[in-house]
Amino acid sequence: MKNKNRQNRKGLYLPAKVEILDVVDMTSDVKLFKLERPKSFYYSPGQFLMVSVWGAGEVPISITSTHEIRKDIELCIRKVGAVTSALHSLTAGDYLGIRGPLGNRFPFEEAFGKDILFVAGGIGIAPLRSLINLVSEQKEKFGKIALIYGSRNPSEVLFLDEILRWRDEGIDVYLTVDVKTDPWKYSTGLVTEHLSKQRISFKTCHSYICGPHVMIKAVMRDLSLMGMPAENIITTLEAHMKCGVGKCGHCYTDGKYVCTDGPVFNYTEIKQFGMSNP
Amino acid sequence: MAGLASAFGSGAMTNSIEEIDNARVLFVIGSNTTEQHPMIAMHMLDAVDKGATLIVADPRKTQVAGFAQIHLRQKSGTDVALLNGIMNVIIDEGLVDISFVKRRTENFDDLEKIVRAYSPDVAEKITGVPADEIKRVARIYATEKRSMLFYSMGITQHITGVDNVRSCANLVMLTAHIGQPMTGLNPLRGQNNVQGACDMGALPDVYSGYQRVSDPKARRKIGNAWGRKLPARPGLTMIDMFDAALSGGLKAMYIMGENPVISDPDSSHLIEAIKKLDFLVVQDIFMSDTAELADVVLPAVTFAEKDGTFTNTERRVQKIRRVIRPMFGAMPDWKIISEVSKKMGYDMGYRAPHEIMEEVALLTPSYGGILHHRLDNFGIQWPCPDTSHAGTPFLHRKKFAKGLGTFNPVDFAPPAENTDAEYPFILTTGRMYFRYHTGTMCRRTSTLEREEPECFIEINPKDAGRLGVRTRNRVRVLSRRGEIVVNVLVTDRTPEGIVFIPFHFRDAAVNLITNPAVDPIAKIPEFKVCAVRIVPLIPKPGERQKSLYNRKEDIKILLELYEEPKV
Amino acid sequence: MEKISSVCPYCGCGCGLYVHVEKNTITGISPSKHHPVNKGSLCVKGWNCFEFVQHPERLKYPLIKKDGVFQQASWEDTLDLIAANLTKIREESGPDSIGILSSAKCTNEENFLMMKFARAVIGTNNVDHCARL
Amino acid sequence: MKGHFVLNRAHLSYWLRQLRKDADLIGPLRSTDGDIIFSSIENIHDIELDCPASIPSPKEFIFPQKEEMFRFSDKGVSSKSNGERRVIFGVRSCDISAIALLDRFYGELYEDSFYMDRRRNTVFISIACNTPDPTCFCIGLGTGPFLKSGFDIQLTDLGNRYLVQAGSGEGLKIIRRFRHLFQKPEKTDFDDQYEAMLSSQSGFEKRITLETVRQKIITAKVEDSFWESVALRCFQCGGCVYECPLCTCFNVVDWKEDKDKGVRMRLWDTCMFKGFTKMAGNVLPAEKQIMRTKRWYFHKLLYYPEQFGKFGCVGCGRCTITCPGRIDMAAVANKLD
Repeated sequence: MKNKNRQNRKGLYLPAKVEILDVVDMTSDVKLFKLERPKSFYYSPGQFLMVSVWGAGEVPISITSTHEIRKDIELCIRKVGAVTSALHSLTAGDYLGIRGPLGNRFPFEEAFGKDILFVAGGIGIAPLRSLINLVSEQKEKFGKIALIYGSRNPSEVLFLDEILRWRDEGIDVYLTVDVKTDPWKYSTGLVTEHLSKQRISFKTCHSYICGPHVMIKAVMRDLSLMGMPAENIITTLEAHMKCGVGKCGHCYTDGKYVCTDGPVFNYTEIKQFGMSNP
Repeated sequence: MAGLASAFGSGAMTNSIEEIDNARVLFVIGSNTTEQHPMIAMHMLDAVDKGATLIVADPRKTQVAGFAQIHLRQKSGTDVALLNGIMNVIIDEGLVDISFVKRRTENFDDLEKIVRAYSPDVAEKITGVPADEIKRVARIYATEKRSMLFYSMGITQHITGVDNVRSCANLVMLTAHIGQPMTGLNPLRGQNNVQGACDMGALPDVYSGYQRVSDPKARRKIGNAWGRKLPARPGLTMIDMFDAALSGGLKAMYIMGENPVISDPDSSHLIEAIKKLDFLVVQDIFMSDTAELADVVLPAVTFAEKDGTFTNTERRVQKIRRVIRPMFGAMPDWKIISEVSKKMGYDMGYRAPHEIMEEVALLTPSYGGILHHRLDNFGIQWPCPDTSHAGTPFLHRKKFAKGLGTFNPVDFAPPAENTDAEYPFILTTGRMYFRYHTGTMCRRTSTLEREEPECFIEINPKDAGRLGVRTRNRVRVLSRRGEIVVNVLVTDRTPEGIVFIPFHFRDAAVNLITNPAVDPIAKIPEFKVCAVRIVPLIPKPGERQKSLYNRKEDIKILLELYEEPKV
Repeated sequence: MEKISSVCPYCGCGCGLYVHVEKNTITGISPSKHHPVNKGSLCVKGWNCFEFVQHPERLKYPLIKKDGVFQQASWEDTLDLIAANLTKIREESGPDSIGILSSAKCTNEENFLMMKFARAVIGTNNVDHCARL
Repeated sequence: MKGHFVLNRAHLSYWLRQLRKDADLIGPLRSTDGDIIFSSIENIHDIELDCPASIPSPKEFIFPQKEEMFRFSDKGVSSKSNGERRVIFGVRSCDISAIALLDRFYGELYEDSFYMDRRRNTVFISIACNTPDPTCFCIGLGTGPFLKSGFDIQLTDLGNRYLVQAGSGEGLKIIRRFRHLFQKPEKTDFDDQYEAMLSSQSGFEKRITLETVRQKIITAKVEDSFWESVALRCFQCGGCVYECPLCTCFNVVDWKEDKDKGVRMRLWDTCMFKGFTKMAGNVLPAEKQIMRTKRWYFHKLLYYPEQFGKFGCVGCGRCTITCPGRIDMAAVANKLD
């Protein structure tokens, strides 16, 4: 799963300046940024960018768009810290600094001919969307495709129109929320409660998971118990990062750098983490 | 410092930090040493590793208390009763150093009379510390020859601050743990140059070296040197100044390098006072909350842009050196004062800080031999009367500065504010390791800023249970003066009935609610005790709750749910 | 690259340290190994005490408030304004209507000057600092 | 032997003075307070030839505590090169071993341009340690006191003369430029060096083998209670990380000077603080000190060997000197050994 991307050697830490083409409000605290894509910028699902706002700092953001489908770059960003707050104050026509694409990608060639299960929680849908769109382009290469997507409440469901389109295109979609409000017609409860309802063959299926840390852990454990091979349970991790290229040490855990060895890991690798965490 | 001065005749750490390494007993009261004076705690830990006994008296379970063999968790504001209880045992069991008391001290009989009333059982009732523990501490402290006593803001920031310090001094004299190496009464000063500011006479009643303004001889000597007739009446303390400003008696202020709006108690009252001034000058390195209110703000420089000296808590006068040119258009503070003074018709005529130090040496007996060129090898500890003197590692060797040491017996008096049904918790305030004072410097330091970005209130798990709050919940903390909103941190560091808030944060400035009642002599506000009520804040519908999965308790439950079966 | 001996500006321990400087820029801090207080150690504040020194938010020039807004001013004008105002208030309301707050963060020399300024120049004993806090 | 020379002790200062002509010469001095500090050399005779390990480690010359990465403005970013030529004299063997490892860390996979710029313009002249300090334990790690390779230039003090070994092209270059100063070594020179090495090796007070510690950790024979006892004594000063010649972590900070203008800096950071791994929304993956303590030791003892085949410790003893809680690599190793 290693992607020894040796590009951009000279200006390892120098961001490229790109223009914001459009900003779309998704929820009260999530916005979708559409950026101009620089020349010779190729990325794969699962990779991320280091996004700079001058004076505020730099944060890692996973790419939510799909290279093969769009000419721009889409980033789905929730306002949580100083940098993302600064980001949210920008509008179309403003400039950002980006470095990347960084990190490895979701392995999906191994899933050819097999079933695929996507499990997303909250903003965790963003990195998966990149892969889901790519997979749904070539659905014929895979078996059954299912998506379970949990949100806190109906107003925080992201990409709902797109999700409904995926459903129309034949993906099994399960939407669930923690807190139900009218007129929500889908289910409630944690995503884990819906895993066993999937009519897929867990023994050979590949699953891609992204969401809050605890959700990831719980889903991985459950899928493993249901007989899914650990190598097929794949997630992408979030971590504090300053450099994105394996130098600053912030994302380092137990011999692995989330930025260069990940952010995409399978359950076998994840289980090795946590040696220093009692 | 007033308490120490009345007992010994001078107020400073009597002994040196280096001596701690070889002490046998370290009695730390009201000091979170590992966090506030880490390098002193390092010496304490070294001593403990060599077999010394560490006794910590602090309501909170601080890190240094974790290293202690004995941790006394007295109720906030009952230090006098605790110390009197200890002295009661010492007198009762005949552990008093009678020869020292006879030769070097006065007023022992009065002490004995008062302390008699504080049997360990009585002290237990007041302080909550078991009588047996009090006895044990008394015996250990008194019988060991090399016993050092340390205290800090936990002792002084009470309305009984001076009483507390006097009690400490009484204890030290009773057992003759003073005037020798590895003993003494050692106040740990909070800021880098508090000691120096006091030594230099930045106080309303004394000149440099604690020469009283009411003393005609000192006044004449210094007045002659300066060519001016000096006022005899002692001036106003800072808190009095703000009161005077509010009542209109004080028209103008010149504030150098301080941010009283954040650091002082009852800050709303203070802001009102400042707004009443006709003219306010603030001199600082960053725009501060106080500077925002000024008419004129002057850019001063940091420690790295000027020459000068600092005096640390063990009286060590050390040189700081100019490393870089003053940044931007800033000017060293000493130069600004000289310039203002010149404009007002008094030419001070200094060209460099070492020339000022020469004048200090000339006019200040205890700094008589302290000149810049002598300070190269880690400075000199005052008193240093002349240039042939190497400095004084510990004080009061043969006699106290004032001659005989005076016992100042004190009775226990409860804190100014008591808890009641409406305000059931005692709030105590303090510092945090990663923060410094009002944050002017550390907020511009990325590593420090990152650690604790938000203010919090420490609540004991049992109290938290009763209130129905958990870590990261938000609560309103109300006192009789105001209220702030902070995050909860549930921890057993803080005992039941007591809550703790650090004072560094401007967004949740705890000094909006603290009690401005001051010690009648030292004028130190009672930061350590104030009665508060805590009201959990329930998020309004639609307002974003913290993520479900971020809450520790939920995580625990979830993890238990998904625990892998053991094979 | 030079290393200049100095003292930590944070707490009362007074730890000895070296300030590293290169081309008028501070590049780092290191503890003094033989200093009797810190003996080669520093706390986190000491290790990081250089960062704020060259921070761009530092006050860069004197500011005079006009109609509630601070405006950049020259040293000369500012000092004149201070001297004029303090002199006027002293003459109108007496020296004790002026209060001086010195600083526990400034040097001994500066504290001495500030108390000299209060007592000899203004003529008041209203001088204090925040030792109590 | 190739790359080996002899330099008369009397000629050392002449050589250094020549080197100073086109480079900043940095070496160990004794400060007025009696500390050893590495600083630009004004007077060659001020150099302290026989000195204990410096505080901090010489990593500060190639990875400074604070460093400007680039300036930004509305026009974009601009970075200036940090390519000042430097000769750093008097570095110890352990530090040279550390720098060799840093070169791999910063050079492999993605090349850190700031580090490499400085590194390429720096020549280290190290002195093999004839007298180890009480806190040194390089001998058990093969990172000193005498090195066989990995240095630019290594001097061995043989009394009236130095045996000079060139270990890199850069090193050889600055010897060749002053060829008239250097003689060919005789057999006795090598004999004397060998003697000096034996005598140095017998001077170590600490004999620590990190391998046994590593084995113990891998086989889970180290209880968490042990790490808890270590963590309890941590004062959170970060000193062990700041002073470690192998710790590489940094923080990145933007300083806004004006609207749309400013500078991005990097500063040494330390994994000993909970904020180090803090994620968006104040989530703290390593909230407890024990996690951070284990993380540091495991990185150095388990994962460095996995990644580089070497321990993340060179036995310089700096953490021993600097830790106010007296917990350091040597103390931990001693307790586990």
